[in-house]
Amino acid sequence: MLSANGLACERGERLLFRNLGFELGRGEALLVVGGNGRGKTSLLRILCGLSAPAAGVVRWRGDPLGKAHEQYGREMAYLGHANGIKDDLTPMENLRIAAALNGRELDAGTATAALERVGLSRCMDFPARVLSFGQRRRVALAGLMTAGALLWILDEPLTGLDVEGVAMVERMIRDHVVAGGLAIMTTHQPLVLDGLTPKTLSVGE
Amino acid sequence: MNLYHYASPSTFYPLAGKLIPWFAALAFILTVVGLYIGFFVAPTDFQQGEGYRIIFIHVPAAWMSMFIYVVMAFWSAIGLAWNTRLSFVMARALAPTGAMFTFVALWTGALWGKPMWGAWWVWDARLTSELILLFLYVGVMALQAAIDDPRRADRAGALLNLVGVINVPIIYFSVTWWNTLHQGSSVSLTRAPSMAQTMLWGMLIMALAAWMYTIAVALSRARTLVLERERQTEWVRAQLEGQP
Amino acid sequence: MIWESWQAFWAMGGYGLYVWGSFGMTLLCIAAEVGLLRRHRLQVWRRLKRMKSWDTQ
Amino acid sequence: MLKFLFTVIRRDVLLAARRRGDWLTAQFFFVMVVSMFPLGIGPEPSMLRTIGPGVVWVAALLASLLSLDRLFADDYRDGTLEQMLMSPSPIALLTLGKAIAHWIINGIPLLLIAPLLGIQFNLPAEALWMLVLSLAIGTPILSLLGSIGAALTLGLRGGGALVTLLIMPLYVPALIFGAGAVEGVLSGTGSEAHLSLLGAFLMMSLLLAPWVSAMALKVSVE
Repeated sequence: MLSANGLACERGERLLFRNLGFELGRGEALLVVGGNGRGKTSLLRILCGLSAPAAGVVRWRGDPLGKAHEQYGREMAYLGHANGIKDDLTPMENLRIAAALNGRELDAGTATAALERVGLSRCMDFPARVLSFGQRRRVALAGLMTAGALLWILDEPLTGLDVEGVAMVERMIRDHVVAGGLAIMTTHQPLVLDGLTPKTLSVGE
Repeated sequence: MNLYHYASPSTFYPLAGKLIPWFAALAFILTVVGLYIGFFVAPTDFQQGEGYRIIFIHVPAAWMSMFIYVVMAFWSAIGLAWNTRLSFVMARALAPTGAMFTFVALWTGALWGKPMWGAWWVWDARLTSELILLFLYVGVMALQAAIDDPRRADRAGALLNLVGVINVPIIYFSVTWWNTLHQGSSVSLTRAPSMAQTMLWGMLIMALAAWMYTIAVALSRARTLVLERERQTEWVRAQLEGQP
Repeated sequence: MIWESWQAFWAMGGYGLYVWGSFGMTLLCIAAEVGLLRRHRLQVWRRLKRMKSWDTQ
Repeated sequence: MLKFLFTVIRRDVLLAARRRGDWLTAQFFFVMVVSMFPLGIGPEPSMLRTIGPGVVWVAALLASLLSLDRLFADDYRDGTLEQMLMSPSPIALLTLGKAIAHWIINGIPLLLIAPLLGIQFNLPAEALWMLVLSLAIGTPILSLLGSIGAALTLGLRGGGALVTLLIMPLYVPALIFGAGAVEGVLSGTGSEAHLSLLGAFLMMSLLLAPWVSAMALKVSVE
């Protein structure tokens, strides 16, 4: 479903990687590995369509990303270093506005359920400003669940989470992939996905 | 042999190196001829006396300031459309020279205005437009200087340049309109009362000299930019063995 | 020859300050641009050479 | 499509409502800049009437620029901008919505304050109406063109001053036509031509600016 061919990426004048390619189908996960500064985040941003590769092409359902913008926007969800939530809005407002921007209606019940699942049932009505870093990360994860996307692209999803939070993310990813979804992620921490071995792709030398 | 061949930095660099002396020499010869016509052949103007001789520098500079902005926009558009790195380099290499000519046009305009209008600065439509053009040049250069990543700097500068070039006619129109409403007609700088044939020739030759100068300087600046950007490549390393 | 003497030429019929002020500033600008260009080029050249010698070591 | 546009606008207005301090700063900036002029020039009524329209218009340019550098910067910092760029809707709609929201938040209050400031400058009633009308047509141009500058300077050092440098020259036609319309009332030469030119400039900005700032955003976020 998602395929990448001959990808290359330059930062400044430095060539981060080149001739990178992979195929990912339904029910498959891809773990991108590589040390700091090797271009993992750059690769994920290319896969999201946020930046253009110096060479190569990314295809979703056979169409290059530039052409598939609308469909890809609906079927892909990205969680980056920044959480992508507004500090002045409550977690609930954050989820509902994010959904509306993606062209979906999200009713209060579903949003509440998602926030409860990530363990935020007590802080639903506070502005996100007063939440801790880990809690804000959880809001972003709840957003990921309610996005209803087929492809998840996760950049360091485990940062800032406690042990219980890490287990929750692992469970989330596993459930998503087992249900036929696709997931691409990077992580510096060990990631245990019960009964599921992700493909790996190493970036840089 | 196709266009892409010349668009490759490794071909451009030595080619530009060979061309620069020729354009510089042409600029020099044309300047000498133009100045000779301007100072020794063109007759004294019966209205403005010898003071009108400033047009031999003012008018070509004003033309160049506008031409260069349009040429920059042309390279910017090519760069954005076909993603050719050399076009961005050319657009960037032209900007300082364009700003320089704009400044010269303003300076000579002021020096001409003083004896003609009795003031160093008059809010004349042309001078005002020229001033705003200088601001546009400064904007593009400031934006490019503020961005560290050359790829982003190129594209951002090109976009601003294109927006500017769409706006220039509107700005010029609005300023002219504003000027006619506020002060009626005044002595126009560029319309010398009795444009003798020789004056026209002098001006055209000086303008041509300015073109040649611009090409030489822009190519030279582009060469330095190319050298900096391609420093990782083999051919630049080979070049560094020689003389600057 | 339209000028009676060199003095008349430099005086420009009383407009000397304006005419030579214009041409002088233009010359200054061009000299400055060419000078800066040359200096920048030499700087870049020297820097790249230094970087290259680091690489080969 | 339209739903996306409305969501973007509603979201920005909601966020501005949660941060009223920032919003008030821009409005007071406008009032203060205008009030400084009589102090610097002197209280002579006929003189004030002559410079009034121009002063109010220049202050409006400055006030809109003051709030522009944050147009995309806040969303860029917390990652919501990326999320919006990846939404299924065209990016030009996002930039259009952002510009409209900026106008609602910063432009409309200017329209409401401007007549009060006009009175300080001794403008007659017809001129006050024309001032509001010209600002009503002109301030959307400021937001639209400004969004280009905000997108180009996203995440750069000294973004605010840089936006001013880039965008101020582009504002010249709006300033001339806008202040000229009020001037036309004062001098009795009529304002229709000015207003229609201002309207044409608005149409052009409306058609082009969202595309350009969408491209600029893509360049800046990469």
